[in-house]
Amino acid sequence: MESPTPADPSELEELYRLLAAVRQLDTAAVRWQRQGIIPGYAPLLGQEAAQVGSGYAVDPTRDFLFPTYRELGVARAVGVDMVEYMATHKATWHGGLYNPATTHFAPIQAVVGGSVLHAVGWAHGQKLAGPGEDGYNVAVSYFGDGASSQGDVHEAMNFAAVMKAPVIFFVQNNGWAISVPTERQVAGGSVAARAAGYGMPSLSVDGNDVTAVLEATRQALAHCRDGGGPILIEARTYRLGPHSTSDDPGRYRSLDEEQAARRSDPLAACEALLRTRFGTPDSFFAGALAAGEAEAEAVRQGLEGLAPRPGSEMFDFVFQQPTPALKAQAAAWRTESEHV
Amino acid sequence: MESPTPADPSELEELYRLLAAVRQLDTAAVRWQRQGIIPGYAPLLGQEAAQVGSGYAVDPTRDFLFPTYRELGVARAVGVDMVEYMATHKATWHGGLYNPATTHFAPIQAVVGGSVLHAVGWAHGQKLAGPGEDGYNVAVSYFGDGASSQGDVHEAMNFAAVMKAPVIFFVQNNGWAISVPTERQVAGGSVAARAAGYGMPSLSVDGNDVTAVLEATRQALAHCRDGGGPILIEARTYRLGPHSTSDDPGRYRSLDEEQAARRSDPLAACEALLRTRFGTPDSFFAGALAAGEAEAEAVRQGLEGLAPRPGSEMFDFVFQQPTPALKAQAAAWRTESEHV
Amino acid sequence: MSETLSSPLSPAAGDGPAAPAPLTLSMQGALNRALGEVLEDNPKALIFGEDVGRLGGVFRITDGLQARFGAERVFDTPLAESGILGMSVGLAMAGFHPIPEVQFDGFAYPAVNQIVSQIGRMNYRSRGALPMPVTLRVPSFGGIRAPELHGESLESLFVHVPGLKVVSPADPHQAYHLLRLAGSMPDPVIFMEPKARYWQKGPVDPADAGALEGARIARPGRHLTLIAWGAMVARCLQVAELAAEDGIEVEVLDLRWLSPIDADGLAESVSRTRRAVVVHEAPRSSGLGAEIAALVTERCFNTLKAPVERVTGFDVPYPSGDLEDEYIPNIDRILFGIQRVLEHRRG
Amino acid sequence: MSETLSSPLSPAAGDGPAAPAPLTLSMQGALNRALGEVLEDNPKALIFGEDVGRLGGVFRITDGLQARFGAERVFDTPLAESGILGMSVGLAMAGFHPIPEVQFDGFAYPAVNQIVSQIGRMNYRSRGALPMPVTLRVPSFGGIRAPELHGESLESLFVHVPGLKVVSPADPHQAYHLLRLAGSMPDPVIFMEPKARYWQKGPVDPADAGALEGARIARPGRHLTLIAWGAMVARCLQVAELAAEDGIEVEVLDLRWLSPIDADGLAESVSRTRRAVVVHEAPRSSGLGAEIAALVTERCFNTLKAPVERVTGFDVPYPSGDLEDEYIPNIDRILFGIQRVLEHRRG
Ligand SMILES: Cc1ncc(C[n+]2csc(CCOP(=O)(O)OP(=O)(O)O)c2C)c(N)n1
Ligand SMILES: Cc1ncc(C[n+]2csc(CCOP(=O)(O)OP(=O)(O)O)c2C)c(N)n1
Ligand SMILES: [Mg+2]
Ligand SMILES: [Mg+2]
Repeated sequence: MESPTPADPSELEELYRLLAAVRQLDTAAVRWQRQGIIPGYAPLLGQEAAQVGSGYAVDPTRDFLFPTYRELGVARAVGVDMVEYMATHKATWHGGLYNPATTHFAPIQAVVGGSVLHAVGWAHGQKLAGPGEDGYNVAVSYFGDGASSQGDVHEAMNFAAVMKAPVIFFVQNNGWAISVPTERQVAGGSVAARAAGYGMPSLSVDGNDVTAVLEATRQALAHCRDGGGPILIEARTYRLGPHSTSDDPGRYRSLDEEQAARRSDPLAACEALLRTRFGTPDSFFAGALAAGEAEAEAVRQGLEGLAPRPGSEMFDFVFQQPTPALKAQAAAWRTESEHV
Repeated sequence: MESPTPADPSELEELYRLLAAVRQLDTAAVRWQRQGIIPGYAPLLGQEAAQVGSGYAVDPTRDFLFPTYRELGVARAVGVDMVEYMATHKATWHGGLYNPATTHFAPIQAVVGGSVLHAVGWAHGQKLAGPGEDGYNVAVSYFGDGASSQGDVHEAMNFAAVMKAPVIFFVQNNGWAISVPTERQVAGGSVAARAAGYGMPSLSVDGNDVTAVLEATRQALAHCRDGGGPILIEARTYRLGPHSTSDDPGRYRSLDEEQAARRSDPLAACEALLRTRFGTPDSFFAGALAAGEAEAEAVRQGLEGLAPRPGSEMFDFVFQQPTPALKAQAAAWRTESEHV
Repeated sequence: MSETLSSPLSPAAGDGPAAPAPLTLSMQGALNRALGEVLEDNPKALIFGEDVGRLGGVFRITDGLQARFGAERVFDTPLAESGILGMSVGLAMAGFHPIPEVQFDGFAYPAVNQIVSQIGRMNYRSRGALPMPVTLRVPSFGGIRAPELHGESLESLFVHVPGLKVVSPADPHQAYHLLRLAGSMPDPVIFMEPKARYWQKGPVDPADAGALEGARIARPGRHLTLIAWGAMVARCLQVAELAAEDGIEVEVLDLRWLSPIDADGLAESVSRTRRAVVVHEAPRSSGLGAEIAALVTERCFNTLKAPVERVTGFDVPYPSGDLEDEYIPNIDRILFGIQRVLEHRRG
Repeated sequence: MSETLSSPLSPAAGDGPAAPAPLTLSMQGALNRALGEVLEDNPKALIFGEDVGRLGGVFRITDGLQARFGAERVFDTPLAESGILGMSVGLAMAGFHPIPEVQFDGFAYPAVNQIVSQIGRMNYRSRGALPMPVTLRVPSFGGIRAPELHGESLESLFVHVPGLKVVSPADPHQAYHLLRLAGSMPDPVIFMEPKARYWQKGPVDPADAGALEGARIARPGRHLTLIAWGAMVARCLQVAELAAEDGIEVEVLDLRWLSPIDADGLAESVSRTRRAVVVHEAPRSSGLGAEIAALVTERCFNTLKAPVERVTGFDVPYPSGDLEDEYIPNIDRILFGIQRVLEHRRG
């Protein structure tokens, strides 16, 4: 897909501000891990445009997003509280502390490919409920090139296509699944190429171009809202950082490769577009980055203030209707561990 | 694919004899179930050409076949003992009594899609072992349109294509998975269309034309032997009988549909070809059918003589190296159930 | 005549609607009826799975429901169990009450990831924001001479998974009421149907469920408690009948809820009888019998006259039809177990 | 000097090859060494899984092995656990000895179908014609503040599956020898590595395995048997140390083989100590502790002074890092368990 050039700068500026905030939050999170504030983190460096561009297109008051463990950029774009989001990386609560029912952002998912079928199920639910005035609500399922190998992802695509469920399969092909490059992972070389086999349309897009991603996502949303069924977007991008803060990419890829990839930095691309098309001044970019830095600092403070959840919550949230057996275990835990 | 016309009748006559034997065995098995000789059976009526044509092409001294529960025709074509094969349907032993290591015909598989990955693993083993003088040994994985929905089948295709494993995915698209028609099962309408997404070639073939199936399978074998990696064949056919002897197709499809499908009977097609191309006389067909009938009768006798396996075999085959705990359980079983 | 004494079955009693008369139904019929009522009561309830629509399921448990409720509420899925269960998660997130079917026990294995990692955990993960009212029906256990992997007993696996509730009915009346209850619960319930009992008929009183929590004394007795669930309850009742001829009064406890287990009910019975035998089809090692033996021993150690005996399947794959009577606990083996417990002498 | 007295470590002793000296290794190092030797000994042995090749695995257990043995014998697969295990079946059928890795415990769930229905059953199904020498390595259990589903304890599930053997080492020496053994066995073995212990160092004597069958007395004692496996063994040894200060001599039994369980070894120990506590990380209900409690009680009923106590994880999903010390049995909770057993009075 071609990157369209927007008519006025306001939307592009907003996108840049989002990209800058995400860049600052993401790089700060890596720092926080080094500083011992959080035990681990999965950086999205290089994938900002894919995440911001798609997240920005979605309407979280009606659509529902299903992230992996690397979607801080999407979460930020749809307004999830960043301290509540980062709580999962602080090891406070698996999945995060934000409310997925109200944010329409599903809990952070640790199982690769684990939530793709959930998106299909939710989307089928919208189909059953019927379209609103402006068409169907849409599920957006995020996953990676590695995840595309999982059986669940195939089952999800086939179910969705058979049932014509309004779901966008949004693949960030970032070149790597930990140490395994896409060419050893995705037979045929492209996840988008799989779509045709299900009779499903697909869009392949430069994932480092935020306007291209935005435009593709808008097209896909329109397709789904209209009852056209599922659609797949493959955003080609690159994971510039390590897989996670405990990974060592030097073991499996060269600095040359990384350096080459750095040349297509999504922020730089957006900056260049703003400058050439609208003559946006230096001060705007400095301001956006500074705002992002300030935001990151506020999140750091929030995280440092985040107390461990009480142990009793281990028991409280297992069921809607707790069982006597679990209540007894909670009581035993209280006696032996809390000494009360 | 076009059906090629063979130059001399001998191969086609052999194929017809196989088709006739399979038809007789298969229809007899349904009878045996009604007579209480076997508790259940999954008829292949209508799929004889797909099974005989593919099985006939394979070299079971070097290749390896991975069946489902409906591959009597393949088993017969590669020389598996029919009593040992039917033993699974007599509830004597899950998987059959034949030796899969020597026949190169894997145990009958009750899990839909369960053995597709096994074929890929075996094929990868051939890749590791290196090609023989005449290229690689080939795995042939049989499965149905319904099975194509399983995650394992996707994982298998992707693994095979990434590793360039010499495996043929042989899909019998017989229109139905129990009560679910292909169009509600296979999004996009064709399993063969999936292959391109893995960068894998595929052949779509009239599964009721035994020479077409034979030719396609030979092409696929050549492709695999040459190191071309995996390939998919979709044989379009129709399950004329019920899903199994306990199924009632009247609940989900019309007699009209069945009758229409009956017009492309694989035996009739082969017979017509022999008659028009080679002027094969009535006596040949009658003889082939009679031979099949005699064979079925011999199998019936074999099955009726098949005694239950001793209960001790429950314990004997769990491990290569039995455990003390299991030996103790076997001893307890002997005391309490055999009263010895 | 005082109101409290009037028969609840008499249409004249009270001024509520006429109570339906007790019925005679097979378990298949009872389950089918319960599902129809669950769908009637809750417009958000959906039934789906392989062949549950037009065919009505290979066991006909959903027979007629698609015709009655439409193909949006009762529908066939493609053939993929992980897909069916994964889709249930999303439907629950969208406010539906999914009632998926897995066609046979052994085909729950491909769905274990979605069941364990997702269905059992989503309410917890989301801190209660995303409840998982998923009622998973699994035709379970052996005894019907079926092909391989059509006779599995998965209760030990399910019971060990946090966030799941597990129940198994023993007769049509229980089946009807337990399924109606499970189908209205806000938590995931694995509903294990003893397929060997689908066609056995029995009385069903739709108007009088009786208590549905915990275990149920299926037959009272003084000398020993025989603990079972699913298809083994009927067999244990036969055994109790035989034992009674020898003057041994066996109490048969139908566990019903496998998770959470009714530890109080178990302890109450065994503290009276002082002896227990647990019977199940699943392999012995790490089977649910172990948990029950441990629970009973923890609670009744000082009164127990003998260790809790386990009469179970062996640690072997569920065998082919010809051997299944050798594998499933039969009357002889249960009687041997009872004998061992009765003859145990404290050292 | 008589030959029998000569030190096995002295290169002069005997005329066999020089015995290697005892080493100090982390469990990671010990496992890595064992794998190298398994690959050297058996040209049919293959290592594969996610990131096990160039990266050497996320825990570096396969570090350097691809460089040493080539990318045909040590290779990365696409990201699909069912694929990895299903492929193992076919490789075994082709005469190889697959040693797949599942990257973390929780990602064995997607492979359960292939493990249970295929790997555990193929030898049986084929009547011994298709052995399944698959050594499945699973970094297991919790304790490292990892993300969700990276701290699961699946032993109860595996032990209940016919056709599988299950083992878990507690220290580097055990890890080295048990993996060498498992990697040479003709049956499927699930090898559960306690990831919390990967970086703890300890002595490894390559020349002297000691007995590798059954359980192992990690510390002898008279008053009570503490039964554990994996990472819990080290914790139990700490507890025994503390208890000794109060004059309580705790015997610590490292179970090692979870399937088959060494029932004789368990009974031998408990018949001496007359009291037992079993400790595990997995949830309590239907955990392996239940099987052990049942086994011990069956064998030692008349000598037991108290019911076998279970100190386990709770029936809740394995929690996030901040709460894992509340979930995993800690020293206090184990001491409470010991106290309960010691204070139990026969009624
Ligand atoms: C089912 C499962 N298997 C393995 C893992 C371990 N793991 C976590 S991330 C990852 C790689 C995922 O690659 P990809 O899908 O491309 O996403 P990316 O990390 O590149 O964003 C692996 C193997 C997991 N979390 N879940
Ligand atoms: C994993 C699994 N799920 C469900 C079943 C039950 N089942 C047996 S055959 C079948 C339909 C298979 O359809 P298809 O793959 O098209 O093969 P066909 O029966 O048409 O030959 C089903 C659902 C099974 N055996 N295994
Ligand atoms: Mg990736
Ligand atoms: Mg079919």
